[in-house]
Amino acid sequence: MTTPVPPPPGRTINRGLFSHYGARLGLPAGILVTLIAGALVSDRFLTVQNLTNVLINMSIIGIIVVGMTFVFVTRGLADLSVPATVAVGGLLVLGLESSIGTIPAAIVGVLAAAIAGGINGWLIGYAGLNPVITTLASGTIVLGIAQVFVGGVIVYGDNTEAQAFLTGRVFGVVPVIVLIFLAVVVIGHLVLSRSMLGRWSYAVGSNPSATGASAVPVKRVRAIAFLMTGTLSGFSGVLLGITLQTARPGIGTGYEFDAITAVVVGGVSLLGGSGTVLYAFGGLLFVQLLTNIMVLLGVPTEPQGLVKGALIVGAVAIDVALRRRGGRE
Amino acid sequence: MNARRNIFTSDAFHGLVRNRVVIILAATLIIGATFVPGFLEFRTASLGLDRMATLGLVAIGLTVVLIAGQLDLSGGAILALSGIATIGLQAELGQIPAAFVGLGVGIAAGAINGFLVVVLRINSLVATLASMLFFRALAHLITESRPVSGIDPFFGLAVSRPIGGTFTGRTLIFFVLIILLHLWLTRSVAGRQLFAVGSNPASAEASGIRSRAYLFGAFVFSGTMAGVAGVIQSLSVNTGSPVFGENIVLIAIAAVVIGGTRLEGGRGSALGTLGGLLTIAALTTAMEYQSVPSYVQAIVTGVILLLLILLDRTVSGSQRRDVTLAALWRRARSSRSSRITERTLHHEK
Amino acid sequence: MTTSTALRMTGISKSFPGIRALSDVGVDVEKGEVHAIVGENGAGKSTLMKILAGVYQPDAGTIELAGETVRLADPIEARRRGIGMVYQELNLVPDLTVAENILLGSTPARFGLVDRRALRAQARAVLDELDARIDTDDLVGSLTVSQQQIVEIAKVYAARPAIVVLDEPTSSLSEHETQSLFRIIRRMTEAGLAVIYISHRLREVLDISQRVTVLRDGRLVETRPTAGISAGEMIKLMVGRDLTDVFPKREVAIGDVVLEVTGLSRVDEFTDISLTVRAGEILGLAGLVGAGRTEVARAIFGLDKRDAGTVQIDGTEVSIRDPRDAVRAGIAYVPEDRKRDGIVPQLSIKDNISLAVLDRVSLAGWVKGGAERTLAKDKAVELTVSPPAIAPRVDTLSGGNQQKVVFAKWLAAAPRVLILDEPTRGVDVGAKADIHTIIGNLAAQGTAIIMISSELPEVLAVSDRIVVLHEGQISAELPRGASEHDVMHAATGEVSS
Amino acid sequence: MRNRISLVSSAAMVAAAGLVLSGCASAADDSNGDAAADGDISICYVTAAEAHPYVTPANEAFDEAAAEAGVTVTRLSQEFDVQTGTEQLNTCIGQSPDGIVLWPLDPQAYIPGLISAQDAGIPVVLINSPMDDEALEFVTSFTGPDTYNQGVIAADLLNDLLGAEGNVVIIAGQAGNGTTIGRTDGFTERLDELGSSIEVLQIVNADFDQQKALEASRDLITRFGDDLDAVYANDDTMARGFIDAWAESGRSLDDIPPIMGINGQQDAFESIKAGQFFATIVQSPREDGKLALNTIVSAARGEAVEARIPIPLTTVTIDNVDDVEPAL
Repeated sequence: MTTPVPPPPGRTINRGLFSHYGARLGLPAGILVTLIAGALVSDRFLTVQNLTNVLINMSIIGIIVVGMTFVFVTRGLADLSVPATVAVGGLLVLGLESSIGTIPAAIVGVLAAAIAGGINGWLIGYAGLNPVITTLASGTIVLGIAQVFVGGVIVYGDNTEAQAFLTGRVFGVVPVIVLIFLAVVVIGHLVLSRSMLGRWSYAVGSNPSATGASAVPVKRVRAIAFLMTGTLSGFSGVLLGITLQTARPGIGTGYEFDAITAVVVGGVSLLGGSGTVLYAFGGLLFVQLLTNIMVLLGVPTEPQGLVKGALIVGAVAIDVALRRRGGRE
Repeated sequence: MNARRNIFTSDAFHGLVRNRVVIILAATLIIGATFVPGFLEFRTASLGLDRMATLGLVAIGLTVVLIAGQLDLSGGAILALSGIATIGLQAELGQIPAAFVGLGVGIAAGAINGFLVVVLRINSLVATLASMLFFRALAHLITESRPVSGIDPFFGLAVSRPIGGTFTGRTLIFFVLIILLHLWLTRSVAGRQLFAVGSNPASAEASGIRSRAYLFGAFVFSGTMAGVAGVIQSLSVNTGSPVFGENIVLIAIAAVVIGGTRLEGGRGSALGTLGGLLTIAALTTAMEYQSVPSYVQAIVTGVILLLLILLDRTVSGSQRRDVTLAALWRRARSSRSSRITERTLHHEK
Repeated sequence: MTTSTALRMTGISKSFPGIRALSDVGVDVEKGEVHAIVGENGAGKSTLMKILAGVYQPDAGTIELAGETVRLADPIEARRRGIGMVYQELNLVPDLTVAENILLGSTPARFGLVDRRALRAQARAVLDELDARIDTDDLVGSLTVSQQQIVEIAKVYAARPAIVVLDEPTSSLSEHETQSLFRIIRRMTEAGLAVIYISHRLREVLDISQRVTVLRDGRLVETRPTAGISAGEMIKLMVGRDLTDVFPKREVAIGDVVLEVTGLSRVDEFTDISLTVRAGEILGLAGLVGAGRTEVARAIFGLDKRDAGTVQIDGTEVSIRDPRDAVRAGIAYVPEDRKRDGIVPQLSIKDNISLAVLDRVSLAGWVKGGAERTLAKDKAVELTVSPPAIAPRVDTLSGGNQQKVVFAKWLAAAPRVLILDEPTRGVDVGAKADIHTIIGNLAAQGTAIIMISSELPEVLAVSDRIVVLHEGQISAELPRGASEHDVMHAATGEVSS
Repeated sequence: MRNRISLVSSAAMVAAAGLVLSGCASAADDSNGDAAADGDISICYVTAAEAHPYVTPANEAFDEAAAEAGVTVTRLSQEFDVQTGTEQLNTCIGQSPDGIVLWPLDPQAYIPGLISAQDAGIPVVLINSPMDDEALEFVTSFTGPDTYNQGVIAADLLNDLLGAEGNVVIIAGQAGNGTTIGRTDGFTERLDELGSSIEVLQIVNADFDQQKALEASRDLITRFGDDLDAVYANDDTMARGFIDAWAESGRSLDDIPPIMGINGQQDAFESIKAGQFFATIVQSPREDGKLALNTIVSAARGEAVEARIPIPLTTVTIDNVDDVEPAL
């Protein structure tokens, strides 16, 4: 008889079922409602142009969201060094572009961010440090180094073809950058749901000690999660740098909170062990659609935070309530 | 393996880590004194402390929240809101009543955070991220993204001018509050029970402590402190602006953690936070005197923070020795040596 | 109704959806008496105690404290009514001092400030009353496990309870520490407290309690004075079956040496452990709690670093730095703590079973769905997991089924060497028999098995050879057929040096 | 015995930590001695940021001018955070320099600091952004563009171009920033004065940042699309954001609505030549930096200085784009 624990798990099946599906249906329903509301609000909402806009605005953050989902699933809490790794990607690709060409520069940018992510991974996975404060500290360091590298000045790109390529349209409709983003989402989803690393990530998030005792390299799995956010943020920074043809150290500010908002609204729990990349994608889409509607309604940029804050509270409160009534707190 | 054990478990090393803040602070002051002329002059110290006061007030609130095992990201947004209330309402209500309304805003915001975490049971990182976005947007909405100005710039000077050549008003307010926090954490029943709530909520509950009340109180306290910081900050510049306090919380968390408070809860001290704040203030002052670029300053602060977390981990990795100076003294006196250092039940979470 | 009765629970019934946990149970405990409650897990012990602790409300029945009928709405009410609970998982705060922990709920104070002198004095008084030599100013985090246990008891005792419930208090205590615990319990009963003692260790129950109540499947079997009753009789009452067929032993041909461990040691835990296990052989690893059996197993399996010693499989040395090396070398380890190290609650039965050998059902890093499903189905059926579905989440299963899933996980690895750590603890009688049948089959297939168990009857009945550990060293190696007395002798260290 | 060991080794570690830290703080020349001997003037410069298309060249010009004048500069960067700025102003006063140059990010917040500077007898020059009139009495001089006037010029130009009617959107700078408020109010109030029926459909804040402007412009284009008659951006960087968004939306750059920017950046000049940009107002950051430094140096030397020294603004359109130098 251990310390008082909630009632034994054998609750009635239907409640378990409801909480099992409740969380799944909530998001698509929310998105549907937003689409309908959007259409009612402005006739320009349901146009190909506008929806493509929403997808473009989502792409840069979306790539980071995929990485952040792995951090959440492995119970890594959050990666606050995202602004730094995004900046590293953006600054390096434009900084080195003239000397070694855009593609090699892009690779160097992503690699540098991957190294930063790897260091985070080592500190948190192997040394077992607290993820929040560690990524906070490493973020300030990496951002500082990135600025020292470019001498604290704005970096300008000189390859407008690359910019045209990324922002160009395939079959006249879908911008290339959106395709890249969707590809990252699909690959991310498959890795998390179908690969060994993905299965291990869920296991580590759900019960780290049992997973370790099942011959799973727990430390390595946790480290990889942070390596992924670092690499993907770097990649997103590179894409951003190329699309804008200019990069400054503060290019990634606020992206870590936007990514966390999307993952949380998507229903991926901070406690680890559950949630998928598609949930997070759904969460991001939901937030972006709402933001788009607010813009179309003329709501100024800053006050939109009211809706985002309420959205996070709503999504998590419902998830917690469902989970607790399902008896599996 | 054995070599590593005895270096890191020797009392000297433990003593060092336990009092690391004092050591890092001393090192910073030594560096500052050698490189920066007039660094140790009273005037520089008074200015450095004044700059730290607003950050310090937010850090005081965060210390309690961290010891309770939670996080509060919304301090900066609450600071902005309180400032706007304090200045914006001066015309109608007069300066003093408006300041109290500003304080009330802090308390209310803290209560909202408490409600989200304790009643809705939302994880505090996510809950205060949401409230941060919410309060910041509210600040912009109320002021339509424009700063509000007070009726009399001289009124605020009392707060930000050194009183009789010594410290400024807000530095004194900060010192009084951090000393009170120290006494509360070490001497009061509620303070000691906060450690119980932070380190083991179930055990606290089983001993008749209402953990949820403590958590709620911790967030109200943190909100109140952010409110006090907002009132004082806005009075000293006679302006309330929706963009105030944007990155104050992350620096405050760094200061509190440098001071030895752990994010996992159950451990921390007001003196540690004071040490962390003084270290950051000394660092900023020393480096600004050398017009060291802001991004290099960020690297130095980041490295120190990381060093301390790593140091703290190596110590708590092995069995946690009771290495306060008092314990060392007591142990030497009673010269009790227990060979078997059996692995304790309470591994580092 | 004599006023000397501290507690009387009559006609207590409690059922949860689908399970009838308690039906019409009556217990009474006198002041100054140690009343033991025994029974297999699932017999209703914990539910009964939770009702007493105010965690659950009974569906029917009454609770009388010192003759007065009461309703215990919640734990705090129960505590106020003088019921002290000492749980298995200690409720202590590592960063507060011993004195602060003992008086956590009721710290002496003046105007809200802690009265340190009074605090230290009161704590000292409680510790002296219990004759416990612990410094009131030490941080609890720096104490040994047994010292912490005593602080926990002092904490409950300080609240001046009328009744103290001890739940498996000796699970992590050495023999010497158990005796000092008993000394404290006797001090409490001398002070007129009523003590309810819950333990799987029948020998301890006989040693400390005056009366014992046996529960089985939620019903009261019998309450009898412990004088004159033997462990065998108690087990018979608990399980209602004959002793021998509880542990069916299958005769198996023993092959040559599969696992050889030489000179294994780890600072402060065990030193110079050398043993061999042959194919088809079941090596029993016996010893009291804290003798280091689990630590040895974890070191062999690579869960803990070892300071010295080599491990050989089929004669060739293998370097095992972590569980992955061990699994690759053909070693599997079913852990002692099922909740902590066994199951991954949020994953399905399929995912749990395939977890340790995911690479064997994957191709270039991608999991082959079909191969995984067949592996999981086969193992689930082999282990008689009921119902044999593989989709539900593991945290929706009963304790017995969860243990079978953990078993299935390790059988999926088709190990050459299988280490079992308390395989049948906390499992209902039916599942216990199934598990022993499975162990028998594995031995028959040539697997070398090491079984750690605290229940001597089980070790004696099932093992081909028994190695006994005492304080981290091998104190004896006994052949099959050795008596309980021989094992206990070796386990308490009286035989060797 | 054991305690003494721990104290000794602790002291050793302090020295080691000290050395490590000293490695980071770069050795520095000795900045200000006592009161400023004639040629040896020290200036404390609280700038807006350290990595920004306009601010960085201004800082460089400031340093170059300082080198010429043989003046030592301590530079503190606010990183666009007003709160840090007000504290840095106090730090400057603490160093009792011979003069302070402040880049105000808020029209009000620095006033108490300016009062303390005045009490300490330290001349203060505001660079680039205006502050409310109340502040001007505590300031020796304000050098830099007349942002309100820039708004007025923009209003006149667009009003003439559109024949006093049509729809306009404003892409404004950082919320609450003096320059943003000056350029936006100058524009809107001038339109009212002119009685023009140009309608401002929406004002968005893009913090003088190209990326934020790009995201905001995407939505503006979607929302208003082709009935946008003109766009007024508070600076060329944000105008660039709008142009990128326009191209990205698949529309051809030829029928992009006329865009009005400020700063006179290189890429704006090229767009004007390419006919995709209506006009910009050259406001050279180098001019800004140099003028501010020279003004504070003369103030520090006790010479009289004008209270308001604007830097010349030249409007650049397709007509004179070839014979005017881009500012940065």
